[in-house]
Amino acid sequence: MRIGVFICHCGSNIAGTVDCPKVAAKALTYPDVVFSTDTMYACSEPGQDGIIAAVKEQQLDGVVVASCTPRMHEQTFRRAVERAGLNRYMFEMANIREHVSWIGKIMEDNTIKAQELVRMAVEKLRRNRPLIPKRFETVKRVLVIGGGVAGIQAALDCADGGQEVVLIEREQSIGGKMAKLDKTFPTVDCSSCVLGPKMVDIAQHPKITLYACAEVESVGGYVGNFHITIRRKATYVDWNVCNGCGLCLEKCPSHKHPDPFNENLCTAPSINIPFPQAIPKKAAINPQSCLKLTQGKCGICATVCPLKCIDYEQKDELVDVDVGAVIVATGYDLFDWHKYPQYGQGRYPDIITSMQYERLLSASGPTGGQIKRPSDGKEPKNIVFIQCVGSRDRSVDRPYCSGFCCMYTAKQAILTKDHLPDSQSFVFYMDIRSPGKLYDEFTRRAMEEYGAHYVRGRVSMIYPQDDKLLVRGADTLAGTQVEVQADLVVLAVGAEAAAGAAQLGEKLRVCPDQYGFFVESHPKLKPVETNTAGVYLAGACQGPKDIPASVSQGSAAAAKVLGLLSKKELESDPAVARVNQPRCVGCGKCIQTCPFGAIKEVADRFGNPKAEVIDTVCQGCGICTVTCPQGAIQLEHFTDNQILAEVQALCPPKIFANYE
Amino acid sequence: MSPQNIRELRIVGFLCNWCSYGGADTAGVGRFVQPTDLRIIRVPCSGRIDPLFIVRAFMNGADGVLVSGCHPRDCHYAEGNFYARRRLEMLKRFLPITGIDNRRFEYTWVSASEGQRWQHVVTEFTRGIHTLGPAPSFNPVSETEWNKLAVQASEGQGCPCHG
Amino acid sequence: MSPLDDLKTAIKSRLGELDCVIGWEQGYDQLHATPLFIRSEADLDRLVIGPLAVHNLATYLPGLRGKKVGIIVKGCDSRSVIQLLNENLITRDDLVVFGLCCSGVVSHRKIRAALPVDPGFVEAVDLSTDTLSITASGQTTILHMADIAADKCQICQYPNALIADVLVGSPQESKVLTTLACQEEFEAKSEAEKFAFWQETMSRCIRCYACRNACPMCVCRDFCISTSRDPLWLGQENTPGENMMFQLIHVSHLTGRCTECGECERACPVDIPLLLLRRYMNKQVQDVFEHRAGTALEQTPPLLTFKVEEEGIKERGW
Amino acid sequence: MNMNPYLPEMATIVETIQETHNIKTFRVVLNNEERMKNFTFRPGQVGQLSVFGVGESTFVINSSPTRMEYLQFSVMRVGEVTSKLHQLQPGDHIGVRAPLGNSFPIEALQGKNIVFIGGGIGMAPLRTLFVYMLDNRTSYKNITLLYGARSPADLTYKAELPEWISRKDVQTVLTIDNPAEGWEHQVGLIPNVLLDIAPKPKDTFAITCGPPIMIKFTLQALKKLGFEDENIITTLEKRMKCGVGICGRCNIGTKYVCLDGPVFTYAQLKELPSEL
Amino acid sequence: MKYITKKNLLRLTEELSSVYRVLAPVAQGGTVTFRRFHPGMTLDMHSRMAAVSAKMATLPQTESLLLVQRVEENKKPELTETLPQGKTLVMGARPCDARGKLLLDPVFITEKIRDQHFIHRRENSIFITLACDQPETTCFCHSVGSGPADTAGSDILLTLVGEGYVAQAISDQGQEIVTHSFFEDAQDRGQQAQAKHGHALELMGQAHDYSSAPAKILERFDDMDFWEVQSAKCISCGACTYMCPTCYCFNITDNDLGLTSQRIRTWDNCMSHTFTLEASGHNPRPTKAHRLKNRVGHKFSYYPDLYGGIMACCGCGRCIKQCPTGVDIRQIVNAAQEYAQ
Repeated sequence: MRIGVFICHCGSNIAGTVDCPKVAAKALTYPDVVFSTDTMYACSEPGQDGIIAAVKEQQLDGVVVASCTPRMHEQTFRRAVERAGLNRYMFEMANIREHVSWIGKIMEDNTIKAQELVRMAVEKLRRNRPLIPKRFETVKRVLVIGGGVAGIQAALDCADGGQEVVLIEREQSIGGKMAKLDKTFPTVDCSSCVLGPKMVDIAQHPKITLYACAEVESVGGYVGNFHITIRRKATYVDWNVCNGCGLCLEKCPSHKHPDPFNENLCTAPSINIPFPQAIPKKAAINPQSCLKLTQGKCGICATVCPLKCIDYEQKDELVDVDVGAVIVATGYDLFDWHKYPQYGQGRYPDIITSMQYERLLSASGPTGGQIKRPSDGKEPKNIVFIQCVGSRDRSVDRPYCSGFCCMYTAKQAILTKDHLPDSQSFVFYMDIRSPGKLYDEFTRRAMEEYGAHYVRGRVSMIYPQDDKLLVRGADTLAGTQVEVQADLVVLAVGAEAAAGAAQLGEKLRVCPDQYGFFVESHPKLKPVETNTAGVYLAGACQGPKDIPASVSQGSAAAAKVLGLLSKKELESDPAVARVNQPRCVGCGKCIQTCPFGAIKEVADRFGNPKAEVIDTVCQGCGICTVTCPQGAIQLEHFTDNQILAEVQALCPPKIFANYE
Repeated sequence: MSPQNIRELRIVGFLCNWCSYGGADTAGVGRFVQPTDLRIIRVPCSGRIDPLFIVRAFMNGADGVLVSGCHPRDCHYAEGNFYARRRLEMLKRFLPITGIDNRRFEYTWVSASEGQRWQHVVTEFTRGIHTLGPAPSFNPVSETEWNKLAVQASEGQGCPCHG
Repeated sequence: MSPLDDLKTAIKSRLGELDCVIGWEQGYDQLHATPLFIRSEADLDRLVIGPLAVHNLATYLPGLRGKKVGIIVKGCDSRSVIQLLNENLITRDDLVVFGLCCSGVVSHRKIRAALPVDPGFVEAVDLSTDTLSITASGQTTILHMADIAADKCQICQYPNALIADVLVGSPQESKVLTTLACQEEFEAKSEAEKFAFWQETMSRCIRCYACRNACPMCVCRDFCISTSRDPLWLGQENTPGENMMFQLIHVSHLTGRCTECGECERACPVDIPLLLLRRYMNKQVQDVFEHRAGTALEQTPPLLTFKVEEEGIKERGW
Repeated sequence: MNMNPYLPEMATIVETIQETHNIKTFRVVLNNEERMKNFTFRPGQVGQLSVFGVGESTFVINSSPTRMEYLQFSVMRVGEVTSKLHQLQPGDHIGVRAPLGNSFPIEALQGKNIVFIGGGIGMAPLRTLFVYMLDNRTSYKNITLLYGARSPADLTYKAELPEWISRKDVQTVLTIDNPAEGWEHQVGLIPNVLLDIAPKPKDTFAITCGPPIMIKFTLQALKKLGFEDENIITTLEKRMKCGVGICGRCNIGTKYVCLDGPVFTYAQLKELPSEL
Repeated sequence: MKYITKKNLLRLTEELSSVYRVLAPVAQGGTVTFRRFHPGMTLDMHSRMAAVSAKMATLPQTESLLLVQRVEENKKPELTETLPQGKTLVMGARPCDARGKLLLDPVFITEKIRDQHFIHRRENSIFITLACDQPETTCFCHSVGSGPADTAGSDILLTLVGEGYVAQAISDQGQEIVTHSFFEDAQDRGQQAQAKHGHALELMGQAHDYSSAPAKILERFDDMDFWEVQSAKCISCGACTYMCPTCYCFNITDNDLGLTSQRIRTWDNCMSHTFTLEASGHNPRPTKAHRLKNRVGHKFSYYPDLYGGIMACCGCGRCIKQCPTGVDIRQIVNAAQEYAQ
């Protein structure tokens, strides 16, 4: 075997604390290494060309690159060696940047460590063998989970791209958070006017199947061939028949349940259509409050329904769909501000969230667009907005910035002035974060044209004084205490991971980050991919985002899916488990432990039971390899011998000249 | 193999690709300075880590072995770390009977975002191994040690059940 | 009728449908039994049971897969049969189990230690209920069964076959659950002492793999990773380190599967106390998973399954 | 030989030929020029090739003693050593222990008709004798070569086949199991083609090597054609380690393939216990 | 004839251990094995026959055949022959051990092949043998041409008389050793020793006649039913072969240590499936019946056929005594000899 070794300086990122030429010189003494050099940027075009040239000139049949983490550039270099005519698995990487040069200060130690990591990679490579991927067909259908604006955009783009789409939404209507908004920043155009047509497109698109009141029950299969089971929750209304006439809503005698669409500012009937523009526009019964379902009496809706589509006996229904790709667009939840003691924890009705305020502003909201404070219905005069409620605050484990609160607060201050010209808005803020197109101009308008009074500082206390709320805080710019007598306090609550994201993540094998948002494959280069092939992210489920960003990501995810499904066949990763049949005793332990059902029992030509791996289902975790006591099932590219060679390179056994 | 740096001990790490290897990368990206003793072997999943790899490392003279995978429930392969936890726990508990100090072996969970946690784990573990010092070699390393072993053996300070 | 006669009658009635029935007969001297493969009624005459019938015959079962066989098992042996069934390594339908109610077997090592001369010189053996009288080199020694019983018998929890198509003899009582003094004594040693002990002990191992091949749960047998090149886990050189590595492979592969029948230790021609390792591992399995291999059908070996929340495993914080 | 029988000589690969998808031919020369110059062997003898760190494996020397620029071995990739061998390139070093074992009875064959019947990789041991006879053509009477493989792609020594076919002083018959596009030679299983050619048994030795199933039916065909057991010669393959008749692997009863073989007449084989 | 007290024998052993690599029976953990002896250790010559034979004196369980080191500059592998060094002395071998050693000679040293490693050890080893007082139930050395006081292969034969040993020098090297001042004249103890020898042989009873075994075993070669019955209780381990003084089958493996690799020779076990397993997966001895046939056949048929009728067995009985399942090679050979259609 002829191995070439390339030690990357990564500018000074590596060379600053690792003696790269020395590492390269040492590598030349390793077994089977016939060529070794150091290079400024191995990943750059000249760097890759150098590798390709060396492969050809030196007739290399294996390449080791010592540079950054393989999680960054393994694919890059694999493609490079492939261009040079080698199999992509005849390549190994030694991570001497993230694991060496960036974490160790002493050049000598780093250099030795780099040498050993290269040695390890060489020993692994010596035991590699070319692996050829298998090809398989894909299902031309996409599942989009979540019908917020990101999911809507992704679904429409996929459908317009010619793929069938199944869109599922947990709530009764698609639209998500955006449907609740009055206006959007920085254009101050009507949210439902922007979103509404898109929602209608979803309903009307021939390639889109929409399931509202539905959730993912289970996920099987793999990229190109996922098997999804969807749970359609009982709505007690036959949606095939219901035409959304709304008669039942009017007649429903049970009206006491808070209306979640209106952020619990008012109540809703027990059979309801959440808002006039709802898609699908179908009624559904809330089983918690319906008198018929809770107490067994009433049944008025069934009587009044002209289409007789009420069905109190309806059960959840499971629907199976096969899809080739999945887009996760499950959005976010708003931070629960009750965690803060200083905001009264719900004792004062006139402290509301920004989303509740949106509903007060909205013409289709509970007040018909009149700003009335919840306690007494009076129009407020002094309105205090408090930013960063549940953002940038370690004390509540939300150290991140939710990104959009500065902007919507500015928007709400502007709208307040529009609605109530005599009002005065106060905004308590930490910093103004407005780095978008026309965003900073917008916040300035709020201050300068609409006279919102911005106070840089945090609010320490709110307590009632007569029928007002006394808001006490600091003005850190002036260095003084500030007190404002507010009629209404609006908390600009931040975003947090959606409830249920963790469970969905488990099913889809997408990891949540420490705050519960889904982790993308690479923060810069693969922002919509996940570590599970065929599963993509769109919108705020990946991290807080405003509307334009969510829509962009929806389109980006759709583009990824369209790219994936545009191929007639996909290649399976050949780094999967392989059974050495003569060694297999057919005990089935591997079958028992495989999380993917990727191993089946077959009979050999003598009728003995043997294990066999289904290549396309195997994900390459290697649980089976450890389970098999006789080492008969080996994970390709991570075989026992390959890993043992690495162990041995690090912990070399002693040679005895004499064993007696 | 280069002569071993005296200041360093031989510590082998087995890290799953998706979480802990990423966590170690994150620590690198964050320039979180760590002791340099540890050498990391990348495996796809902690479920790929055969406890015998660790035993092999010890028998070949490793002073410490550190395993890290995704936090329970966060396994990229759904269940790998659950199996790993059982296997590794049994190894950890078993080691004392062999005379290998089981403080030389640890397993833990570090996610791809937990760069600081990784720095902490590496620093603490390395410190622990340095406290324990170099591991004894199972095979006698010199003629004198072979002799000592033979004499010891004949004195039969053997098993309590067999005299 | 004695249990032996009962047993012979039972076997006789089933022999026709079976390839063979595995039992014991007298071996090369009166002190030693040896496995007997009963294929005819004539063979049946040679059948013996009792404290000298030490072998766990379940070891033979995986190798006889596909044949219909009968097997005589003691309580401890029956655990191996159950474990093999649980691991799908043998087929219940192909098996007829003749279970014994066992009052314990001897340890040949203890006999050797107790006799004034090597038992290789044995001339006559006389067996009574609780004594064994051995004449060797002209000297007769009377040994009490309690003193020469195998370690496993002194703490036996399962004297009666747990699985049997035919159970003979009168059921015996389980011993009080306790640990062996020698085990405790060894475990109490310091790490350095234990390390040194294994170093010196493994230096006399000849890696003949008798421990492995005698083990009823070592079913890889011909494809054991200790003699393969792919995977290459073990060098062939006979050093204490590689010998120990082999034992650790053995223990590791038996985690949660070992039925503690003691065949490994009994088979060892150089008397390595292998059960020190096995018992300790089994104790850990018991502590963490509350699992004892081969005590019930339909058990899953603990390493082939998991719980999301492991009550038995305490996560160490950092 | 009064030297250490386990000590290989260092040799360098000078050329490799990828014969089929899993057969590769290696041409090697001993590093010690003197030794290479004085190296002698008889057709049929084998050599142990070492890939250091991996192990040794036995292969017949399939070059002819009449052409000593290099020693040639053809290796089918089946196990650890052969896989590593396949990774080697010209310039790489291996160890060679050769010659080992017995050889074809070239003296007894003089003045006789010879029929070679080779299948697949079994052509390797025949090649050495075949080339040897071509180089000493006058010492032998009619020479027939019947060489078959599963498909044209599975034929080894493709570079030499045209020359063999074109030679007037030997009859070369090639066959493949199933018809293939562009194939101009025979189609059919070797034993059947052999019966078609029907060589006369008188004064004729049949020399055959190939996969066991082919050997079995070829022997039947030869018997049908009237060949005597003593006039049928074949070579055996066994797992060998020491190559010098000690380690205890390759014996069939009292015969050690590495020492008493690999060349046996059918008559000798019949004497041996059946443990192949 | 000389005489040496037990105490002096220990002192002699200690002294010899500075010149020789001394292998001596040592008790450890309830067993007795031959081990490298160092001053400070105690001998256990009598309690029982050592579990493992003294075979390792001439054929160690592991020995380095060669080292291959890659030179850094040109990467050319360079071979180093690792021939054994020094001299070995076996103290307290039994006559069967000494005879076992002799049986390897015609295999390792032939006209064509001379195994240098073996020859070096063979020429540089001394056996001080202890005559047996009494046979164990598994002993049958007298049936294979040896006996409890066989001197073949020994340099000195010791016989326990009183609190010491009568020492009979057999070879020149033995003669040289008994000139040491630890030895005194045996006087009439010589006769006592002779008497003991006779008595021990008497105790062994009638010898079995194995002369028909080679032919009879070969007759059974293709009778797999016979071998399956005979091998039924065998568990295919290597205890018998590794204990045996005359089993010499070995394996050669390479250890790849990167820049260096080592080729070692280790005892191998013909009862193991992997012994004859070929890379293709084919195995000419696929079952334990095939393998036991080869083992028994080798000792009682092939070897005697090749080497003038001598059985490749010294009758020590270790394979019987140490077999985990009590497989008795005597019974198997008998069965073949007495086989009736």
